[in-house]
Amino acid sequence: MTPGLRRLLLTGVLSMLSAALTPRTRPARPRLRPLLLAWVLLMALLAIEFGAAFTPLGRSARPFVLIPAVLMVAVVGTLFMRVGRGVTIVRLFAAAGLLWLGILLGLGSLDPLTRTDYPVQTGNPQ
Amino acid sequence: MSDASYLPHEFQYSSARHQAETAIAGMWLFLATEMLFFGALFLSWVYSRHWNQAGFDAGAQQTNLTIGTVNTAILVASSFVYSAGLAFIEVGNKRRLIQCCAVAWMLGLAFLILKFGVEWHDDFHKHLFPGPHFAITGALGGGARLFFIFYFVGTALHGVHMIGGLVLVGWVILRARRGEFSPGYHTPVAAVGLYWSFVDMVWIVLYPLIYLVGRGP
Amino acid sequence: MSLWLPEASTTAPEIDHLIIALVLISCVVLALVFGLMLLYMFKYRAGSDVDRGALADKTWRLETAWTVATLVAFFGLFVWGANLYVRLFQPPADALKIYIIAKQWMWKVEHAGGQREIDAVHFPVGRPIQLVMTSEDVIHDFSVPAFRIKYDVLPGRYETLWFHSDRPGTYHLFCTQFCGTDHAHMIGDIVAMPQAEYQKWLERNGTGETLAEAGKTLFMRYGCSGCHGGNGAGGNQSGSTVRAPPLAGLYGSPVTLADGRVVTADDRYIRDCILTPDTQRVASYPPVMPSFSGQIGEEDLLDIISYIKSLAPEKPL
Amino acid sequence: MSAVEVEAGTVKGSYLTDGVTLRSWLLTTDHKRIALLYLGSITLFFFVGGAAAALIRYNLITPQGMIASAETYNRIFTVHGVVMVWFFLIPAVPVTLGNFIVPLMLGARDLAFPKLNLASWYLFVIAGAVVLYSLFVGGVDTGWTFYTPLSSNYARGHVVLTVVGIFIAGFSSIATGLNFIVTIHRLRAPGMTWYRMPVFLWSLYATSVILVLATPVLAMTLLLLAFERIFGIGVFDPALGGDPLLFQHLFWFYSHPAVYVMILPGFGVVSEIIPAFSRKSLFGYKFVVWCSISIAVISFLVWGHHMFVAGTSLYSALVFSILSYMVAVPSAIKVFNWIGTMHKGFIHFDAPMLYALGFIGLFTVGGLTGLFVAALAADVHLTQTYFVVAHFHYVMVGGMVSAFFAGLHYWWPKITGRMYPEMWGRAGALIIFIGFNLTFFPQFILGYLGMPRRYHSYPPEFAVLNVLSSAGATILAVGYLLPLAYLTWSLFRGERAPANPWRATGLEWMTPSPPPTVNFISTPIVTEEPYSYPPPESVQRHV
Repeated sequence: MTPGLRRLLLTGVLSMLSAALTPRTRPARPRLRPLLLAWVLLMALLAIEFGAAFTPLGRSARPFVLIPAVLMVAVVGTLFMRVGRGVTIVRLFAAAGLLWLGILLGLGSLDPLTRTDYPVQTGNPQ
Repeated sequence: MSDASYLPHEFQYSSARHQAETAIAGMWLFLATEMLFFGALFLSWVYSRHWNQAGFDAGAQQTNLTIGTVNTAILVASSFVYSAGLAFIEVGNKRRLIQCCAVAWMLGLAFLILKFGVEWHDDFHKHLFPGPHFAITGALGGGARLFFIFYFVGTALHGVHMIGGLVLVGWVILRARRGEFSPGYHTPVAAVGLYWSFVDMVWIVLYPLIYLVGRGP
Repeated sequence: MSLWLPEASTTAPEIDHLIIALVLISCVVLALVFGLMLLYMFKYRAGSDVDRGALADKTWRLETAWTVATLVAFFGLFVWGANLYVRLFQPPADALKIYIIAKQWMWKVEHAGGQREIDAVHFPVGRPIQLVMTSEDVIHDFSVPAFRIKYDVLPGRYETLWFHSDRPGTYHLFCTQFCGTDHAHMIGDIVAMPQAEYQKWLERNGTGETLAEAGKTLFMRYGCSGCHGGNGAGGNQSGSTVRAPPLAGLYGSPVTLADGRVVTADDRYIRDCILTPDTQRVASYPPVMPSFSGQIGEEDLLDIISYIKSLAPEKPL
Repeated sequence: MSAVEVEAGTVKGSYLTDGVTLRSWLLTTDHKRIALLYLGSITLFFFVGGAAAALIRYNLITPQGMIASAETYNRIFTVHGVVMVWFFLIPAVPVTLGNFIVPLMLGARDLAFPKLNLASWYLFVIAGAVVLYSLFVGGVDTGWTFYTPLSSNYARGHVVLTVVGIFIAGFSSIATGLNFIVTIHRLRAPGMTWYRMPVFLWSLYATSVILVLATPVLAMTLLLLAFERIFGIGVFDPALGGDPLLFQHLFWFYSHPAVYVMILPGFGVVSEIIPAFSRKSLFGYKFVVWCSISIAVISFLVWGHHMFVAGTSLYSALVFSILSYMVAVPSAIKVFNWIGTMHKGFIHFDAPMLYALGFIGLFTVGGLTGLFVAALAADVHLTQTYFVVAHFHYVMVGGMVSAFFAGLHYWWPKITGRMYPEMWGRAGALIIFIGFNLTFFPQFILGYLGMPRRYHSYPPEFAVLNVLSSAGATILAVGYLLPLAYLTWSLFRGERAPANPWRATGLEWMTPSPPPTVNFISTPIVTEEPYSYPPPESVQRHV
């Protein structure tokens, strides 16, 4: 990650925090600033992904191009869908969905990733 | 939403606000089930790629990265515009709400046209549909075939969700034109917005799985 | 202490011990649960005048006690079961291999000497036997209750199971994974024989051609020898334009793959190489081998693998 | 929960009499009426599945099989599994008792989304009709587990149709679960804090978590299976590079937690009944509550124990084995707590209590035999035999169906406004307990001896135990027909029920039987812990 990108992410996180901390009064003007910020962040992350398509990465390292996608999902969730606002159970439900998704993918991949050829006799006939 | 206390609500709720918050919570829970629905598909991606890496990636290299990326940008924009519409109705700007929803709707349609009208069309043309005339043969054929199975099943299911989303956004536009939404009552706008952004999220995950992971030297 | 089921393998008593321990634990718990239930039902029935005394209002001490006790007992059971399970699926090095091919609804069995049988497995007592199993269609399951062993037989890959029996006799073989209409008829006999008898049986049923010999013919017929050389000596020796890895001495040796993994060349590896060569490519060889997936039947595959196995390195060309 | 007095007399009519047309029933959004619609539907399915079970036991009387064709037999046990699992066991308690009682217990007027609730019933009926149709046009012979590649490439029969039915039923489950979770979060009466909620609500909350988060995975799995069968996509087909074990992983990711969907509501019912008839508060309330929640979470971590001999990796088998032991701990704790509740109580032996005690006994056997199949090496011998069949029937039929009957008897006066004949109720409980043990205990031994499940015919040495099991099944059948008869009778001839015939706590007893459409005339206010039964001395005087 370039320093510029890091700064961009940092401002994103900070503004998410400030959005979550501002009191819930109805603004006289529409709250477009966080949405614009989200859009900029999303386009930046998309550009990183697009660039990654042309980066030489080993076959087993390629799934790491999913990291920007996860960040994009986080941006959409916090700034477009406003998971931080509203009643507490909204966050509970979102967290539950993520946790169970983790269980499904984590324990589900455990088998193929650790499945070995059946233990053959190591006593070599030679 | 303190002015909402006099608004009508169903008899099991104590206030309209109570009902609105509950509806939004229900939508989130529904989206949690949708996560697991697509999660199973993502696990099938893990398996198919794990057992057939070379072929799977060879299949991925046949996809159209340009259309995929443009489509991602379109969906992100659509979600952005819809969220802006929600922000407008919260301050009572009904005209902007309708405009935003209409733009979001058209962007969604543009996505579908690019995806199914152009990209799928090209894929069929290049015999990338895993049928009897599948283009990739030889040692890598099996894995490539599984890739395109994931590609077609994944994009089709996402497409079905998109169509459902377009219907919902259209419904919101119709109700907005009838002037049914106000700063005090716009639960359907918010709930549909959640769904619309979720469909966006699914695509954001599908995009690297389809176009990026298998690409590269 | 087997009820009516013979303990015909060396691991059977060990599994029975585990089961007996579980039965005993269950009996103790059941006696406790039913005993207390019946006792309270009688003692504290609504009409009884028994002195109830003061109720304990702090329950956490008791709760913690039985939670911890249950956890400890369960962990012990896990370790016991897991340890045995791991040993159950580690075949010893000197096991005699027998090949099993399952299909709807029969068991086809092949011995290294070329003897073939259906719905029966003859084997000698007194030495470990390793089964190498695959299926031609759906998932089956090779189950021998008398040996307390069982494993699914999947299409498209080899699974293995081993046992060591010291007790001559005939035992049931069941398919225990539902496999379609005649699932219940996919049964057979496991025949444990003394060494001498087994030798006689082998001679009586010999076809004159061992699996490896049959495999050699197939090695030529499928064109393997074109690249890998007449005796699997490797390509690029006798004027062949294609460079292919030598196969002599391959079996049981470590192989470095193109993606850096090091695997042992066993039955499953060789099978995968034939069917999906691109996923198993050996380092420093070009990816030119075509896939034989769907072109070689399971029985022919076993013959070819036996042939490759027989190509020991010292063998003169 | 004393703030609400029974308002009998101030209310005219009840939810049963507000509207008597068919239309008023079919378009109702009242949770109580929907519960009754569901009760009718699942009773139908219970007897369809039960008839299939009877045919299975009939066939196994002789070693060569009484039903001539193995194919017919295979179709019968598939019907039994599919109908019982998806159309009786999973919905039974949540959609009937849950639907009826949850809002009442919470002090709410309805569920959060009443229209969704009605929609879920229609989905259920459509799903059931599709499955029954597929049964009439020929059925399926894959077993309820639909393992690939048998179901995708080899089985004849109407696999896709049946799968479509189950797919639709899944959405009905999701709708119900979603409704319960949101309702319990949002519609609790004033003063009803989380720790004042009866355990039944906690159990249904835990159940709903599973329904909502596991069912979508089944939906995708079945979708892929249907594609596999129609188009041959190959995701599960080893010949095309797929992995049949992926199907098993996805299937059990749903189906193992689904086992807890079947049993958790039973825990809830029993946790209501034992205190009510022991006249004593539930022992270790918070432990029982958190056991329910931890079961809901841990049940998702153990699915691999169905695959110890299926060809998964050794490491994954070890991980899943130890996690399986973890999920057994909370279940064990609950059994101890129920018995602790009886200690120093004033125990009444009404029919609900007898069913509940039967539940504890049978569930304990089912749970203990679960330890056998969680122990890896023992599982190798016992899995896929009748041992497993007996194990899960003890949990699901012995446990869950007993609990369902316990709850049905307990809340029958509230639901219908009538009392059932007490002596018949007790007789039913006893006959079911005896018949059940006679039917399924021999199957443990059969399994240890190695008799595989899903066999149309079997070696003759298994005959004696099979005959014993079939004989027990006839007693069990009588036991299940009995409640159908006397409960139906009580609808017309039963004594009128008072608002609280059991002198039980819980808001549902604070409103008339049957309740008015709005449940409570004035919103109840909760001021006490649950199960605040009066101290024993006062009870003694009262008795």
